[in-house]
Amino acid sequence: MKEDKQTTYREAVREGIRNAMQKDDRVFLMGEYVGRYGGCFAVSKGLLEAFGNARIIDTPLCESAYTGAGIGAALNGMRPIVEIMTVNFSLLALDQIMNNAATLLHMSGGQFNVPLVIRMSTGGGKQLAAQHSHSLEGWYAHIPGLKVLTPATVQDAYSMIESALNDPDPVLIFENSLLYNSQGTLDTNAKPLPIKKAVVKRPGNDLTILAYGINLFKALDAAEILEKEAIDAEVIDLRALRPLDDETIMNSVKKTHRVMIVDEGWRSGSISAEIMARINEQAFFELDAAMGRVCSAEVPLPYAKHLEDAALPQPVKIAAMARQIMEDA
Amino acid sequence: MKEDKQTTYREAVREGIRNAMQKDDRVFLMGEYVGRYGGCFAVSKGLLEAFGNARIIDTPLCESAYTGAGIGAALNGMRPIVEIMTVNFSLLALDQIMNNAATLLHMSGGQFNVPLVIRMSTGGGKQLAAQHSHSLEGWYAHIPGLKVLTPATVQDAYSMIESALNDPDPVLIFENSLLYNSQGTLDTNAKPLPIKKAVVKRPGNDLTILAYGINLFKALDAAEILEKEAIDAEVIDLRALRPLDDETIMNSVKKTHRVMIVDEGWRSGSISAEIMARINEQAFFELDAAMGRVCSAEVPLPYAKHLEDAALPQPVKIAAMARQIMEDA
Amino acid sequence: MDIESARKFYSQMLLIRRFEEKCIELYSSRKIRGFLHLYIGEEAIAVGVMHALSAEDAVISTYREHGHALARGISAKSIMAEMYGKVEGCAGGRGGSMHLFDAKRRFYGGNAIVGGGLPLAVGMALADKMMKRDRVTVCLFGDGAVAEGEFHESLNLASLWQLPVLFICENNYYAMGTALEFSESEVNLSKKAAGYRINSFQVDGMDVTQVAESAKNAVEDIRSGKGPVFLECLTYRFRPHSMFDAELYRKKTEVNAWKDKGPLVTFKKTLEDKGLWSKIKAQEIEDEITKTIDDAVTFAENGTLEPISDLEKFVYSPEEAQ
Amino acid sequence: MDIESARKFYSQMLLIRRFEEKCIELYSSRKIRGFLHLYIGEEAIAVGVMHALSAEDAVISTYREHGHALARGISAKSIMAEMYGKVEGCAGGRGGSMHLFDAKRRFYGGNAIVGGGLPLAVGMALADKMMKRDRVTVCLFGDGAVAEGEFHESLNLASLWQLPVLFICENNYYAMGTALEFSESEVNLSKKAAGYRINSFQVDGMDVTQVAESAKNAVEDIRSGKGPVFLECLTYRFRPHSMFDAELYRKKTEVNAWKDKGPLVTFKKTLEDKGLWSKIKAQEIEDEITKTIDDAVTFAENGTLEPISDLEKFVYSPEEAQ
Ligand SMILES: Cc1ncc(C[n+]2csc(CCOP(=O)(O)OP(=O)(O)O)c2C)c(N)n1
Ligand SMILES: Cc1ncc(C[n+]2csc(CCOP(=O)(O)OP(=O)(O)O)c2C)c(N)n1
Ligand SMILES: [Mg+2]
Ligand SMILES: [Mg+2]
Repeated sequence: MKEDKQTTYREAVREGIRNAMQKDDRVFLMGEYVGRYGGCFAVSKGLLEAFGNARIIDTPLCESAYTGAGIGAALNGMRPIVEIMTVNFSLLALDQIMNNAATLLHMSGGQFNVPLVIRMSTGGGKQLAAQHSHSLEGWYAHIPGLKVLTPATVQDAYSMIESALNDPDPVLIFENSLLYNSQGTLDTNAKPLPIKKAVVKRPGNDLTILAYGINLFKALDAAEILEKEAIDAEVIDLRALRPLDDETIMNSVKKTHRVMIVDEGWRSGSISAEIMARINEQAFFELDAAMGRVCSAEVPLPYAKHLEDAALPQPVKIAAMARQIMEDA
Repeated sequence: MKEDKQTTYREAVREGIRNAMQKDDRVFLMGEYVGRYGGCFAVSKGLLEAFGNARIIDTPLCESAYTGAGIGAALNGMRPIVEIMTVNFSLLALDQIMNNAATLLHMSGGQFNVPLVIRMSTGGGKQLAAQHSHSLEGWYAHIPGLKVLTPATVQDAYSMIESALNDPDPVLIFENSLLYNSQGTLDTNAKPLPIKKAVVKRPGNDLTILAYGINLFKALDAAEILEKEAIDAEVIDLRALRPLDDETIMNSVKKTHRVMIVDEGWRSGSISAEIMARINEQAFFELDAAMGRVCSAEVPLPYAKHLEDAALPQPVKIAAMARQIMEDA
Repeated sequence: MDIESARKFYSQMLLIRRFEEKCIELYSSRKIRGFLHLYIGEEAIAVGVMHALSAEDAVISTYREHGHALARGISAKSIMAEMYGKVEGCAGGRGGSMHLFDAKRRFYGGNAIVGGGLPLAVGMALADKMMKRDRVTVCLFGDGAVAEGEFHESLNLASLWQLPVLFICENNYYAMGTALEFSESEVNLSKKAAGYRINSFQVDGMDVTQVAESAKNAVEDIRSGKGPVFLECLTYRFRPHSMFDAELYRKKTEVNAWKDKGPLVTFKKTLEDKGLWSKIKAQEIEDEITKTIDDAVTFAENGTLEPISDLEKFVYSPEEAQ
Repeated sequence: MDIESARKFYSQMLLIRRFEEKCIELYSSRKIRGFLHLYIGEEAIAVGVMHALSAEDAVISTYREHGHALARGISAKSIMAEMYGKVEGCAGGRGGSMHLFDAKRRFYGGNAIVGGGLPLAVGMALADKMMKRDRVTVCLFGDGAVAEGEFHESLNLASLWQLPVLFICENNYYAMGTALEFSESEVNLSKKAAGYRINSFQVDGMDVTQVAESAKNAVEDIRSGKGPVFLECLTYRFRPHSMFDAELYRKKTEVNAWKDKGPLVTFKKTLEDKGLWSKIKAQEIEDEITKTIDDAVTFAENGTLEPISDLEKFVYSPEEAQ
């Protein structure tokens, strides 16, 4: 993979996996259709041919058992990457994820760590309706013992595979299925950023917009709208939802004194709420206005396009919330 | 059941179920050990003898299928009460709860409602360690389509069964296992309060403490400590985590201008965070100080008593947080 | 076989086939979106099974359910409108292709979680048994679902409690890109079901009369209190898994061999052999279906979009019901 | 049988028995808290199975695992300290009775989610197979676990991928208060396992020599690449499910009949018949065990409590490892 060429997010994930598998034979990929089918989003296309079916393992439909098997393999010296087609199906594996992967190290008094990576696609926008469209990454971030990564850029889609595999503990990577076709530059030689490092994507002085995953781009679009209205928004890519980079967040709040969060989870109990809680706790007297959030409507996502669009965060809604915060007080 | 006698929380739940089953033959109870064993917490003791094994159904160990069967029975005209021994095991049933119970009504365009009640025990404090002690009720409150009730008092333990069964949609009831032996007065003729109604348990002027379930009592204990220091805390029992009673919450904030939340969930992404977010959104300029929260430490609960105690909210920690908020600004 | 049944079977199967061929067209022209899983090749199962049911019985299906819905009597109009995302759709436009629902016809979806419908079927049947209602719940699912834990838990409950469920396993030999032999240590699925002490049968899912007859017998047994029945219907999907599938995992020759055994060609041959083919007036059927489908498309095109203000409607039941 | 094995079997079984009798005492005096699930009556299985393993093999167990842990060679001291919640415990006092762990002895817990250990065993074995290591993973679980979806999914994977797993089902006929016949439509559990094309056997779980021999054969088969094996060990727990159980669901006479067939009495009788009983010097064993247990209690009493400041340690691996 050459540097600076335009690469798709899909290719970046694939190359991230390929790179890791070439470097370390403890790494393998396991999930539904990762092999013969080429991956349900074509992410792993070609990997079966490159690595064989001992390392690119097609599983039957049994999310709980193969996720648990990933945990077991990690306990026994491997570095598995488990792919769950979408976060919606991961509910079937939640017992394994919470009661085993996230707890084993603590419960065993530090004896058994679980170096497992679980990748899942997430998010709406493809009219897949109520059982295929949810964004539960913020919800997963509630669970101690896990790390939750949300690569938005092509570079992160690649690099985070390495970061996650280097981590001795379970890491969940959420890939917005709508991002697979997005393009960007990829530097395969770049040293990965630390997992817990939010990045200022657009510096600004008037207001901070925190976002992650696909909503980062919606936030950047909103910032452009706002720029025309002389509102100078700072846009930050959170990159990880657990741990959150409190320092970068608070530094921005101290600069702009106004803040909003964009996130595709359902509003009540969203990761946005947690970020608000932390800003309240750590920087309350820096705030010049109530914080705002743009989340998904609290509905199982509907199929009809106009309803789905209405249920998801959109640049115009983000801009409107920003204006409201600028006018507050 | 006579009025005004001291009743245990356990008996109250049992009588709530008995009452509902007597009034309506569509109601039945289903779960692991609800019959022959008498209920894992002895809640349903005697009900098998009273109603027979067609209506008090012992299920095999298969949380997903019998919870799903509850949904199916509800779809088909019954009013099932499904008991899941503890919230920890409910993870095995999460797919059914989120992808079916919570979504069917919306997804079917309003055709199929699911009048299902799911009861689970929750919470720590019994040294049951990392796979039996968690408090996930706040986490469940993230899911649209569900209602989440957290009876703290003997009266609510009884009445909420009726409220939940009268609701046409899925309702989750979380019973703190440490409360089963607690006592209180029960009026079986009292009209149940609306589900979405928080209650001021101790009026006060200086600071609002929001709590639910067993932590209500810890908050009340803390209020007594604070009273001796001339801090007059208002303590509110949230009663339901979804929907939240924003009105009662905001009214209290407008009165005291200082607020904290106590909750046994893990801190990050807790229901406390959501409450903070809403207060920030709806009453930001009423606040005289940063809000505070006392949650569980972000660890899988350890077995050792001193560590478990340290991980959970306690009256002294609540009082300490209250003092800090009183001193702020 | 009488002419009436012959005509019914043929026209229902053809309706499903033509309806889905139209869907492909409409998907290409972006009128239909989301996932679209076609039933082409498997029509005999839906038609045979639904034939065995009464209006009181209930159906729980999958995301590959156009055929089940049509054979159950849900109108092509309301299904098409659903796929257009219109209020007139059988789920008000909220479900799309994977989530067809119809309370009047006791069609409980359209479940897009593989295996997710099985526990529901157990509960539906439990309710009927408790209330001593003379009803059967039919639960359809694919071979892929057999590997899921919910299959195991549900079959055990249905058998343990002797519930009136008819399990229909549509074994088309693939779950997306994974052939049965890579999914199951025991590839004989009816044998697997028999392990739960459930009466189980393997039937030729390409033969509508065999499916209809087996389903009829099963439903009779179930009604007479003999507990659940499991039918494994051997079939094949002629099309890719969904509209996003390069079919890297199977050979064209295999697909073509199955097409030769398809339900429509097979049934036509049977009717010819029995001298019934000319009597059912196939061209008339074809014409009727063309009109039905044209009407459905027009209906869907002219349908209305739900107002955005209703987005949050039906997350909970209307206040008055609460 | 040689004297050495006889002595080992007897003393291991007796150690487990006496250890747990002490636990009951300590629970009553509130030294041990949380849930306490006793293995009394089932000792032959732990001893027989662990005997068949090498140090390289791995064990995954349940919440009723004192016997498994002791037979695997984890010291009574560190298990007792664990139940006291002390740092010197085999899980540092964080796990308690249900969560014994020992990396050195490849004892992976102590899983208190019924069925939760089965997928882990599949993964452990998968890793060994991938790395071509000559190791077996033993997974123990109860009859109750068989109804869980994870049982089904895991047995299928183990068989499909021909993994080196030894499944040990401890069938004590009850899952808490539910008798097997109310849990399973097919009560012959080894037959159930055979349905996944796994080599399955039913053995008398009260007979330590039979368990040991069957386990040995199974482990040999597994090592020679013949895939997983399933042993159903028929047994009975003499005590209530846990310390909170009124045992409403079974009769005293049933319990007593099983006690007569208990592993210790049976084995004693066998040894007597073979003229080995006097040779193993039972009183010496008894005395050694008394001392072992006294020492364990003293060790636990004198153990240290983890500082509260370490509460959040090991939620994640230490920074330097990250
Ligand atoms: C729990 C779950 N896992 C994965 C998927 C994705 N998925 C949709 S259809 C399908 C294949 C199912 O195969 P099968 O049951 O044989 O039915 P078929 O599509 O062949 O009709 C998969 C894996 C899903 N919808 N639900
Ligand atoms: C998933 C899950 N559901 C319920 C429980 C509660 N529980 C603990 S032990 C037990 C009985 C298990 O019976 P069995 O598998 O036969 O093992 P035994 O206790 O007889 O050794 C149950 C239901 C649990 N721990 N995990
Ligand atoms: Mg299939
Ligand atoms: Mg048992």
